[in-house]
Amino acid sequence: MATTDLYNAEFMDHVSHPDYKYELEDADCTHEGVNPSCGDELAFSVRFAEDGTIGEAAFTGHGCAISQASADIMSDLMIGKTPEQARELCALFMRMVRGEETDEERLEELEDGVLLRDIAHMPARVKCAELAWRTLDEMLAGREGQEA
Amino acid sequence: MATTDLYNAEFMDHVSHPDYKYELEDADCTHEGVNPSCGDELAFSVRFAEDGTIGEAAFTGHGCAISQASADIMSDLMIGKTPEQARELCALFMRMVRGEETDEERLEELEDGVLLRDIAHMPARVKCAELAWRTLDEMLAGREGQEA
Amino acid sequence: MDIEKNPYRADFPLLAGHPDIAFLDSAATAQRPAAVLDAQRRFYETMNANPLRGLYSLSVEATAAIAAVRAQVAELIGAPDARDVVFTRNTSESLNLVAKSFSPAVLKPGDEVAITVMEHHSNLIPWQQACRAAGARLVYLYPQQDGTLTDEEIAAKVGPRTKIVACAHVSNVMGCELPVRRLADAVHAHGGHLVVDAAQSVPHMPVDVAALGADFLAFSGHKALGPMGVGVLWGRHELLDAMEPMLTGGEMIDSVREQDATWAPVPEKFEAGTQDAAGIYATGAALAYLTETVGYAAVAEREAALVAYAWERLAGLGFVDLIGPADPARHHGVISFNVRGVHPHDVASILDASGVCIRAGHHCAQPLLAWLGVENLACCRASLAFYNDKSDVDRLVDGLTQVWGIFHGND
Amino acid sequence: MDIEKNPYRADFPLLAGHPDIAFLDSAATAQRPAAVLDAQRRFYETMNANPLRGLYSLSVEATAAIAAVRAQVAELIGAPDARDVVFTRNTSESLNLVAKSFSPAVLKPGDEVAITVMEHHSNLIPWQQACRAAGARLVYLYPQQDGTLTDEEIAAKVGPRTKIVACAHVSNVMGCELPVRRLADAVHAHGGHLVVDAAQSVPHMPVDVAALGADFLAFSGHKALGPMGVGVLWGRHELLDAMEPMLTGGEMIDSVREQDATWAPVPEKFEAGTQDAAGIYATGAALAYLTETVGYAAVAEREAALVAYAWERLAGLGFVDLIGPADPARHHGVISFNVRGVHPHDVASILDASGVCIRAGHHCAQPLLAWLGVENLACCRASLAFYNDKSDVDRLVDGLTQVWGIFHGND
Ligand SMILES: Cc1ncc(COP(=O)(O)O)c(C=O)c1O
Ligand SMILES: Cc1ncc(COP(=O)(O)O)c(C=O)c1O
Repeated sequence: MATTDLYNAEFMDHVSHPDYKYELEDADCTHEGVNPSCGDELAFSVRFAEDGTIGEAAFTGHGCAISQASADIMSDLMIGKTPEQARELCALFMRMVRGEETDEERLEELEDGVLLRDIAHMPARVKCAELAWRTLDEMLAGREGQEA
Repeated sequence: MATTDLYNAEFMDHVSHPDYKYELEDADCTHEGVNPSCGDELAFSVRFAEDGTIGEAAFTGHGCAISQASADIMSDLMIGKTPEQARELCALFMRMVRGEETDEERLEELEDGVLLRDIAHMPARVKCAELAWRTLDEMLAGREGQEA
Repeated sequence: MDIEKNPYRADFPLLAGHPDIAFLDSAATAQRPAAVLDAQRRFYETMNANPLRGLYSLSVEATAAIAAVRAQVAELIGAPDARDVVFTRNTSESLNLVAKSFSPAVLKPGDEVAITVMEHHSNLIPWQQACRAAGARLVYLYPQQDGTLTDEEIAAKVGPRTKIVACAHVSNVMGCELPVRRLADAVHAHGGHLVVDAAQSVPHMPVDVAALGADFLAFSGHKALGPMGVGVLWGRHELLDAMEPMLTGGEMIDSVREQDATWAPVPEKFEAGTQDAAGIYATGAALAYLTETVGYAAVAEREAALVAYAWERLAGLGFVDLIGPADPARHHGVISFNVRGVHPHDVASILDASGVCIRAGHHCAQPLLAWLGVENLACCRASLAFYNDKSDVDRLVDGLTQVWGIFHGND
Repeated sequence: MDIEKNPYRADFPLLAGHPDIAFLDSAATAQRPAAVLDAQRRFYETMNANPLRGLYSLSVEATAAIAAVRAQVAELIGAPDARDVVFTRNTSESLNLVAKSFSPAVLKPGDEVAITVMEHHSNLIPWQQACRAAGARLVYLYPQQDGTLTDEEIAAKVGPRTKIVACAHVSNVMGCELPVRRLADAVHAHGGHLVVDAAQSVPHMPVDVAALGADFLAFSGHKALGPMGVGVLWGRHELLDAMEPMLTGGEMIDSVREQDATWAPVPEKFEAGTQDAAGIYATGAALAYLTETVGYAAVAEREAALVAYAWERLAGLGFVDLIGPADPARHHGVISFNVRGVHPHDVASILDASGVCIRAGHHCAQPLLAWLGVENLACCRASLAFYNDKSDVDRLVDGLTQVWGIFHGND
């Protein structure tokens, strides 16, 4: 079983010392996500750069290690990405944790996100891993809707 | 299995040629019994002799062979019995078909009633066999109540 | 189709272990192949845990096993989305759920629910109750004596006031298929909804919710080779989504506070408390055996041959009154009849003595038997499955001859 | 009591077949001894038929088998009459049945239902619903932090307006017994009724409805070594007799006409449709194993020793916060706790990797966890049964040490 592999030093570093867990003062967008059945709560904030890419990303909230590490990893990955690229990465991540995408090369795009690959064998934890990505994806989808 | 033994010539004679299935004109008491789940319906009538014993007994209605034969057998048995004796026989019969009484000697009191002894192995038919006896017992219990 | 040979009997432990039994009561509950009993046991031996809430592997496996059967059922009945398959205890509970949780939202005083007089009590009393609660009227469609529902009858009974039509796909007494599609079109034309009781069709024929035009569909696993204790309710997603749960408690919530609670999404919303996960898993094995190991084509061919043979032999006896369509091809496994002048309970008891198991009584269809004018509100029913063979029918016929002899031998 | 030895493990196929697993989630669902799995299979292999309506021997045997288990359950819980034992799917359905079919007759606007904040959602949401429907108030009894319900609290909350008190016999989170008898006396003094949720007590201790003063009592077979899919509701006869059925359909009627129906007597009135006869039969085998093969005395002694050992070891870890009574003797198999600073879901996932099965989450008791002020509204729960042994506890402790190491190893 791969569970203890999941909770390895690299992963735990995102939990214990998250780089992106703080209140983003001048956020352009903030969006909240919850997993009612787990009690996980997350608020994800983004500031866009002038070229429209994500300039800064941060989150607050509480939850299990998986949801926290996942949020930290995602924040790091998203900086410099256009909203379209970001949403594609969200989709890719969700396919990975549901076991629908296993192609190593494609998964490399997720950078540290692959630390959560074993979630595919832990269906009960998929929701925890997805929370941040689902929240970001909803935020960006909402923004597209507004602009259109 | 004893079922076909049950439907033997003696038993079938009570079904095909019942002696007591007729409308009793000058009845002292008539009481109706039904088995709602089977659709069996029976009306049992009694005329008392001057000494208080059952002088004449008859029934009408419809139902399965077991309920019909049982009514005919019971009618025959009851003639000349006091109400108390009749109720005791009803109780004995019900104990027999429920398998609670197996003592041959006691059961002999039921005369042709013992033809229905195998009902004890056919729990689904107990209600059919009991219908007449339950009806008579209720009638006599009601009469006691009135007199008291 | 060679109905002397029986390639299936050996798969069914009860039948294999009781060569003396002719089991002709599959419409009440089917026999189970060893594959189903093995699956049920395997669940308890290898993944026994309470599904849904556990985070450890056993529980996760149990959850995945149930999800797989949900998907399998969805595919079986042509449901577009496995989430809309709700597990219940039996058809009765499924139909109660619709009557209790869907009706209140659509039934107003003066509205009508239309059902056929051929319905099983489980697709009848819940509508009596729903109509009473809403002040609506329960309207009956009556077939011809052979079970046919005419277009005129449908047009006369399904109209603008009809909010719900509920009908059996196959009658458990008449044995015939009902014109579900025509009922669907009729009720949909007026903006109403169709509830299909597929308890007697799923064991015998492919069922497709889209082709039938069903808005809800119910069936029981135990009549389709599965274990007792598992039923299915499928419903159109937006209808299920808008419904309140019938039962509340563990596993069906999103969050609970002291004075209020919010519900989990469909289907969990309707599955309060610990489900029979092992039974659901074994139901998957049953449906796989039915549709893959045997296959509906073989089921239909074999059952048609058995029914045709039985029909001919019963009709030939001369003292048996057959009920339902005159054409045996219209009977899906079910043949109801009476032995002239003999109470069905006596028929069943005498047949039992020679190991022939049929059912006798009202078959949970008292209004139908009253309408048919059957004496004693009762009849006999022999119901066949693909695991029966010619010898079962022959033993039935011999038994009936014996019954006749006992009752009329000295006439 | 030698908890190193385990004379029971071999009786449980899942445990015997998985020496790598420490199963500590029996409060969710128990493991089943082979005797239970054998019984379930035996039913299908030797008397499989739809009970109640059949007249042939198989069906009669099935009916008799169910009647025997009804009598067995009545004896188990000290019920004076087996007829008052209703079979349901699970505790949740049993409690819904009381809330839906009994409440309407006794609850008027302004009346009160009192429950404890320790209730499982299945003994909580149905009362929210019943109160809403009746315009009644749902009142909570709050224990002390250790689970104790004081006489003052009972006197303050149970009064002349209280028509129903519903409470768990043993809490599935705190692990302690509730003062059921005192609650019975309090509510009876005002003419109200007591509903007991015995889901967590029947697996561990003798339960007697008269001694408890219960008017209704519910439990699940699957937590007491039985198969999933069978629950029990016992009620006082005159109360059951006066209640309307919750579900209607086949097998629960006396007679049905097109526009109305009359009900069969208790208990059939409450058992619509085909029941899980095989499951009920196997539940009989489970209760026989529990109370005769093992016996409540042995169960209690062994569980007490296991809990005491586990309590001491967990307390000794220094980073585990234990929930509920400080005295392990008051815990009936259940130990809830948190690892300081670690989310319970992570604890469960990491333990799972070494084959230790515990449960983490809200345990269907969100109001309790909110009231306890537990972070994330979640905790871990290890629940023990007599078939556990010292090694299971040791593995739990090793696993928790590993969890602590992962989360705080480099602090
Ligand atoms: C105290 C208590 N009540 C009720 C239940 C519900 O039992 P079931 O899921 O079998 O309906 C449980 C078990 O989860 C429980 O622990
Ligand atoms: C047509 C029909 N509907 C409903 C039912 C009820 O099924 P269950 O007893 O499994 O709820 C039956 C079977 O008895 C049936 O034949």
